Amino acid sequence: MSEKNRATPLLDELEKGPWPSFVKEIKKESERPMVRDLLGLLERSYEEHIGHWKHGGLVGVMGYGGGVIGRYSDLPEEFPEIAEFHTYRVNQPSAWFYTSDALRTLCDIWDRHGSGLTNMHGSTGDIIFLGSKTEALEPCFADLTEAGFDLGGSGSDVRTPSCCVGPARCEWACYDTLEACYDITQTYQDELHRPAFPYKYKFKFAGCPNDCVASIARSDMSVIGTWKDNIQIDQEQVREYAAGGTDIEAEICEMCPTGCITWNGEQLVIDNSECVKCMHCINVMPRALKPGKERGATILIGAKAPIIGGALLSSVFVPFLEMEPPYEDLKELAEAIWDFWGEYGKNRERVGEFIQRVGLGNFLEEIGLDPVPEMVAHPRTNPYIFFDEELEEDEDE
Amino acid sequence: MSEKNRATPLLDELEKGPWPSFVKEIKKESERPMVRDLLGLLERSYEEHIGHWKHGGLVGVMGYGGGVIGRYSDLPEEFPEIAEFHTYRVNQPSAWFYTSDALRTLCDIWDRHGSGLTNMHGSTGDIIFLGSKTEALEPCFADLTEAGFDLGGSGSDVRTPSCCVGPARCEWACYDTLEACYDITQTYQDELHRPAFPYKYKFKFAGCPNDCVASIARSDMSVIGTWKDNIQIDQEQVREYAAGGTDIEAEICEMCPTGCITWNGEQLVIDNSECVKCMHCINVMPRALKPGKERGATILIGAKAPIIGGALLSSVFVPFLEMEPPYEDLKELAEAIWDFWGEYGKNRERVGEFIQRVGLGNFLEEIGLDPVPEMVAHPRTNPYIFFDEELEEDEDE
Amino acid sequence: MAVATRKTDIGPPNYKQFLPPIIQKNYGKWAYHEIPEPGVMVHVAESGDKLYTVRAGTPRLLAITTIRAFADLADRYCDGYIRWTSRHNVEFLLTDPSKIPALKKDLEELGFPVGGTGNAISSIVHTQGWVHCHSAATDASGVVKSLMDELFPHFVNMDLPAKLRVAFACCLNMCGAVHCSDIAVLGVHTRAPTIDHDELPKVCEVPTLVSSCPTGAIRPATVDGNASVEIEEEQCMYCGNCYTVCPSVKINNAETDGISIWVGGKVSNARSEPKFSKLAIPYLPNNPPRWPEVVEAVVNIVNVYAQNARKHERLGEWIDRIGWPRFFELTGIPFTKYHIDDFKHAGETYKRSVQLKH
Amino acid sequence: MAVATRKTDIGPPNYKQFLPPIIQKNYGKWAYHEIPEPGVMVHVAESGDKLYTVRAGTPRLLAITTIRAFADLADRYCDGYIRWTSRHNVEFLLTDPSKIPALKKDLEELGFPVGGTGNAISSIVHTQGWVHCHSAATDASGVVKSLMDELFPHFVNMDLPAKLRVAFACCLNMCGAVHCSDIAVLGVHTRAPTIDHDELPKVCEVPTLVSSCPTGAIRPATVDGNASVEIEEEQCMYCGNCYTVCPSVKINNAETDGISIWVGGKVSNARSEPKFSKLAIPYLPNNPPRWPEVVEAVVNIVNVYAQNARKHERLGEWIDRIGWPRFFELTGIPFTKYHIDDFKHAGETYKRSVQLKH
Ligand code: SRM
Ligand code: SRM
Ligand code: SRM
Ligand code: SRM
Ligand code: SF4
Ligand code: SF4
Ligand code: SF4
Ligand code: SF4
Ligand code: SF4
Ligand code: SF4
Ligand code: SF4
Ligand code: SF4
Repeated sequence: MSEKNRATPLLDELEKGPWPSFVKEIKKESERPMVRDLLGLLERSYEEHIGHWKHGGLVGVMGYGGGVIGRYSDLPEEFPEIAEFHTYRVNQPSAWFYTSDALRTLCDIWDRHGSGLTNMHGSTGDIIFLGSKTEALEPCFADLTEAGFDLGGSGSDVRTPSCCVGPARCEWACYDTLEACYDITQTYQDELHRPAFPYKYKFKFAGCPNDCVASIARSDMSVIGTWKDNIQIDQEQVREYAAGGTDIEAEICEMCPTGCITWNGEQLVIDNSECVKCMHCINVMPRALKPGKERGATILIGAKAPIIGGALLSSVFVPFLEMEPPYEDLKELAEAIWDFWGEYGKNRERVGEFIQRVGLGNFLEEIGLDPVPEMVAHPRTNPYIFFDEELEEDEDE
Repeated sequence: MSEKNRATPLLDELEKGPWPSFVKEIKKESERPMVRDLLGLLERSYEEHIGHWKHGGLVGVMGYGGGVIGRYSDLPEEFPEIAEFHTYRVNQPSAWFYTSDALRTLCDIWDRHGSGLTNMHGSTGDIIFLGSKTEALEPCFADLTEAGFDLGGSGSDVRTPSCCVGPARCEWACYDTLEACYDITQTYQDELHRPAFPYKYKFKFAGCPNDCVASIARSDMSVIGTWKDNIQIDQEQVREYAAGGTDIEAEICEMCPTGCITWNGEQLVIDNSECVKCMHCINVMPRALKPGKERGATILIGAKAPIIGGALLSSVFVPFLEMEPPYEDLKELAEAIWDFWGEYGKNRERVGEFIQRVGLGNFLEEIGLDPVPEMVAHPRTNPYIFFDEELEEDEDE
Repeated sequence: MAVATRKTDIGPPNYKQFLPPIIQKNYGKWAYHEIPEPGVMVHVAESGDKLYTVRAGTPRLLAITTIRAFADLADRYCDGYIRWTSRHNVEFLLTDPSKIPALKKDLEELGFPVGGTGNAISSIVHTQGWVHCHSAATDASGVVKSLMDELFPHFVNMDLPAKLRVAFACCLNMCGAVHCSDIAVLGVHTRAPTIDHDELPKVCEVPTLVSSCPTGAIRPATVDGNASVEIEEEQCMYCGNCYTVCPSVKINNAETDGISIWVGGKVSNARSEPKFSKLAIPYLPNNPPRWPEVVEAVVNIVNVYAQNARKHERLGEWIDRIGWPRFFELTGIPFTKYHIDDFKHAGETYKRSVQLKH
Repeated sequence: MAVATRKTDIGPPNYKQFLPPIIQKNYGKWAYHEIPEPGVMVHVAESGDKLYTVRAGTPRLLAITTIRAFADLADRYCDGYIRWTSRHNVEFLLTDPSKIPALKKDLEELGFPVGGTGNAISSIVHTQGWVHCHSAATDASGVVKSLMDELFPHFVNMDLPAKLRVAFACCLNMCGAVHCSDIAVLGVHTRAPTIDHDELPKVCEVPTLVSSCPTGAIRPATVDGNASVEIEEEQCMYCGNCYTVCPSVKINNAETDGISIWVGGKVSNARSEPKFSKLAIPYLPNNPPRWPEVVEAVVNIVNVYAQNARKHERLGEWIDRIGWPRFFELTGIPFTKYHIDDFKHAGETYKRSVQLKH
């Protein structure tokens, strides 16, 4: 194979239509034999309705356990240029900000060493360099690090943390997501590059409860901004929204989950003691409302995809934490969790599953966190309480 | 023991206070040696903070497997009169209606054969005759049946069905709970008296969604009245409630779970297509509102107490069933369930647990009921679908 | 006395013979009802007929002496027609409202209070306790009596935001609807059973015993040369199933048995869907004859509810609105690790959102 | 070319060097934002400074040729400052609004549509598919392209009741947030893997393979004299873990692999708590290059939602309000036994109340 122009009639169909075409993208790099083989293999999958990849053995760069995903074609004779077709996970800058120079540097490196194809970005957040031969891994890594970039996580390690755009452009950020993400990434370089956990551990930082990085669904440690005090209201602006056509009663008051907002046509009154910081009213009237001033984050633990026990959303661990550098409380919590999970977690058991296995109550006791009712949607309904020996004393205090 | 007046200083404390006293009740029958021993044993429990009963072996009446609970004291030497102290479960009439004559008949029988103590009624609904020696069981049974009473269930059988007062006194009954309860009890006399199931099977009949017999919490087959058409409104009466001080907006409109009621001070408008038949608005204004005219019941399956897998509420099987004698559809459903559960249920596995073990989808297929979305709070969230071989064909229809 | 003719499978008497004529006439044709005063209801038929019901509380455990007295009252006031409710109150069914005061007086003289209707605390559904059951971790009737003596004003008045259903069960079998009550009082064993190794081989079958344990905590073992069993204490959750099949495995424990309190359950479909009760207090000591700690705890919860809930709001609906953190704050009940579920579906009870009040 | 100096554990470059001056100045001091037209946002700082963002859709799989072109545009319009979003749209950060039309024109000429803001369908978060992953039950990029070609009007307009997040994953590993999306398109294997018994002994370790199966469906077996394995088909739920550790156990199946559709999930805490997506359609065939059945199904759900939901109501919130029976009725999707959960917490999904619309 690898001839210049293998026909790809099925893929060509996907060059049509208004949405930008990944086929066009692949073809843009098709002067490379590797990419021509990729097109061939992919056309084959389209014909046969089946993929042609095999999971990789251990490939990577010296001294690191993660950052490269090994991949092999199951048709190496036909498509020799992509018999090996690994991906690099390059750790993105916080909130995916770049300069054109930085982008060009990355492109140049990938031009030299790989397929010229990328994902901007992978679902975890990395810059994905898509398709590298084994021999190219080390030189590419040297070039990357010299240019100031490093690899992200893969395998049973800290995965590449990511964060929302936060204070860089968003008026609702309740803490500095970019700095927290950067600081945590730097602090845990060793944990990120050298898998030593029972399974992966993901951090995601969202500046407010809108959670624009889906942290509650996709991270073992979800740090979601929130506030304690009153929503800031500019009544003048509220009236302008009303004048401008916003139906405040229907769109705001009736949609507030706790029904704690009233509007008399002149004044918007929020019973902040009942507000659950859901963001809805603020989202609808950004010029009029703002989160309070006493800001921090809720720390939640344990989200994951369904394999194997079913998907989990993260659950509340610390209802409210101030988020100031150097983020000592957050790091202490993470490390306490790693110690206990690291010792007792089973192979490939995410921390969310581990907590369910050992019981949240026991888990808290082990990591030294006091139980608070904010951690549960409701207390237990079943009577299967395992009482400690010292129960009576406990109750007496 | 059994001396006339063993001192019961602790129990005597419970003769004080405004609420009727069970100690006084026990003492009312204390001319019986049996009851004096009961007082003695109970005082002992109060002193020692511990019960003094043991579970019974098999005791009962000839030809029946259920209806009697065997009970033995663990202090037979000290309290010989209650060394045996079994209970009879006498099947109550529908909705616990009696005449004074019927009550006196029951009292006379129990006067002759037992302790003279009863529970009116047991939690399942039976008349409980509390405390009988083994030798008295048969003669008491003969007297009872001659007087037109029979035993209820115990063990792995149909348990004594019960029902709310329904059409006998309640304006909201959507079907005849008393007749349904009576008919089912009579139809399944064999299943009630001769345990042949994996475990107990309870029926409870409630005339409307208020569920005044707690059927959704306590019965394997819960039959709860409901309606299909529009709530009947008497606008004149609505206005009278409003005039009389009912805050229709706050107490009715805002508390309707689907928010489908509006009130303009003159007319109450219900969007019946959104109404979930919760009863709230009707409960608050009984003179103004009534369930619709097209009435029947929702059939739910599987409630139980927590032992062993955790408590269950019943879940919807038939969203709407007409409830006319001879209740053939209901009986067909019950029998189809018994066939499948009877064959594959484990010993002491309630039908609600069995359904969870085999999967509701499979269960429905086996008993020949089509799946409908009313059966679930929501469709599955996990991707672990076991596809049948003939999947594609299914989808093609 | 003639020997009775023994019959079988006749079932209960047909209810129709027990219905008063006014009910027979208006069966299924009631128009509406009112509650003119606590414990008294009037049901008005489409025909215009009016049926008056007078409801009285009972301890459920009734002497035949009392039942005969009720029969006499029924004869005197209601042509002999009487019924019991699903919460073991007794109801007298009258057609002549002028008789109500006299009936009430007679009932109260007999010691049975009239009440339990509307937004009240009705009788406590309960179980056997030390009076009759082998697995009871506490007494039933005594706790109920102690509670109702204090809750009494809520039985004879209708001054709560909504109905408040209290239930009691003496062990985890939860005979009744404890698992779905506004307030549930539940006897709990808190330690693994102790074994009488001398007696066991004589009275129990080891295989049956081993298989009775739902958690597999019981294993055959030879003790002092006898075939007995041992219990893995870490696996035991004190259900008492083993004691049911073998009296030598003793679950009852005078020192450590006690009472737990659960809140916020309901059965009706009114407004919100039926709900399970949730743990409020994991353990209070067994303190007969008056269980002061339990009574105080329940009264406190009732009071906080009564002061804070909105009209028509059941206890569980109120908590759902204010949130569990505030429930614990308002009642002053400490939140402990025992409150956090660790059973099968535990993960489903964790708070998986940041919708919190700070 | 000089040999590069290899470093380790340096981490990503510090983001600060990539922030445009207007952001550095107003960092954390933004006052509010507006969306003057689809794909264009203006963020106004407390200082009065205004930052304009132009957002364009991409296929995520980008050639370096394209990235260089973006870099050129960034230089031309925004002093070189550019970012990507969490849904792999690219954003150009301008200070001069007069340049927006030209930038939009350049982007559209390059083939990248401006949009994805506000109540729109933004880019579909997706995964590798046949382009790179071994467990893919379908292609990712092709399905996404086919869908977005049809959903295009909802990307370049803001005409939906609320944001509508579509996600795609090619296997049950669900890389991404498929499990919490308004509409999730998920590749599914529907049959147990087949085994190449000749190859297996040569390339795989039997114990590792056996222990890879989460349901214990794989057992060691001797086949034609070789040490191989067998799979208990009744226990297999097609997760493909075995294929990950052993290429001779083939999960991919050209005939029976396909696509399922899930609806009603969300991530934000706005109004309602985050929710999982629920099964809408268990199986649609794999039909490249355009997957017409999948496209039709998704477009239908979007249309029914768009016509029926209230303003600000996410798809899952709309369904919660109208109820699942009505969702199936309005979309015409058949309800089957596959929709009924039969996994671990299945019982928690049964309808345990009579609150029904009849
Ligand atoms: C590249 C990426 C998908 C993409 O196209 O963007 C990806 C690709 C793979 N994921 Fe993933 N996952 C990727 C983000 C995710 C996410 C999303 C996230 O991180 O926010 C999830 C869901 C969240 C979570 O962690 O649960 C995710 C959940 C999984 C799982 C299931 C884990 C679980 O506990 O349920 C697996 C299975 C496994 O770990 O063996 C998995 C496994 C894999 C493997 C390594 C398959 C395998 O078993 O070898 C895939 C390699 C594909 C390839 O050919 O390169 N991937 N994976 C994403 C990483 C790019 C990046 O670094 O930026
Ligand atoms: C008498 C009664 C309590 C009462 O004081 O009212 C009662 C008493 C017993 N129940 Fe019950 N149950 C009684 C209604 C209930 C109810 C309520 C109901 O039927 O509406 C329940 C909850 C609903 C349910 O069925 O789940 C109930 C759930 C249990 C259970 C747990 C069953 C489960 O599946 O979780 C057991 C344990 C068992 O079956 O071994 C049980 C077992 C028992 C035993 C037989 C104890 C045993 O293991 O031997 C008790 C005999 C006590 C005695 O000394 O007589 N009892 N039991 C009730 C029956 C009276 C009657 O016939 O009217
Ligand atoms: C007599 C009785 C039925 C029977 O066949 O015995 C009955 C009778 C009535 N119930 Fe009930 N309910 C009876 C037990 C129940 C139960 C079961 C229980 O408590 O174990 C429930 C479910 C409780 C729960 O949800 O936990 C029950 C939930 C209701 C409701 C719904 C209350 C709510 O808002 O959740 C109503 C409606 C109302 O009162 O507004 C209701 C309404 C009524 C009405 C007004 C119906 C009518 O129009 O006649 C009756 C008088 C109510 C009253 O006492 O104020 N009845 N009612 C039961 C009396 C028990 C007692 O002695 O106190
Ligand atoms: C740029 C980005 C963050 C980033 O660091 O990259 C972002 C930026 C903004 N989000 Fe977001 N969100 C971004 C992903 C998300 C996600 C994550 C996702 O989609 O995977 C979510 C959670 C989605 C979910 O719930 O499933 C998300 C849920 C929201 C919400 C809540 C919407 C709701 O009602 O549920 C708002 C508020 C609103 O729009 O009213 C919001 C609002 C905003 C605002 C208005 C914040 C602001 O004041 O600047 C930003 C522009 C929104 C817009 O596009 O209309 N953002 N936003 C992400 C753009 C993705 C894209 O290219 O389309
Ligand atoms: S999560 Fe909140 S702070 Fe972060 S970008 Fe979204 S809306 Fe802004
Ligand atoms: S943030 Fe949410 S809960 Fe708080 S007032 Fe606004 S809409 Fe209500
Ligand atoms: S369940 Fe309904 S019909 Fe039966 S008594 Fe209660 S309110 Fe009346
Ligand atoms: S019965 Fe319930 S759902 Fe129906 S209108 Fe009345 S309050 Fe609303
Ligand atoms: S709750 Fe337990 S102790 Fe009480 S009667 Fe029922 S089985 Fe016996
Ligand atoms: S009390 Fe229950 S869990 Fe404990 S050993 Fe006995 S049967 Fe097993
Ligand atoms: S979803 Fe599955 S097939 Fe797709 S990239 Fe992730 S692991 Fe691979
Ligand atoms: S596909 Fe998954 S469940 Fe099936 S055999 Fe392989 S590992 Fe086991």
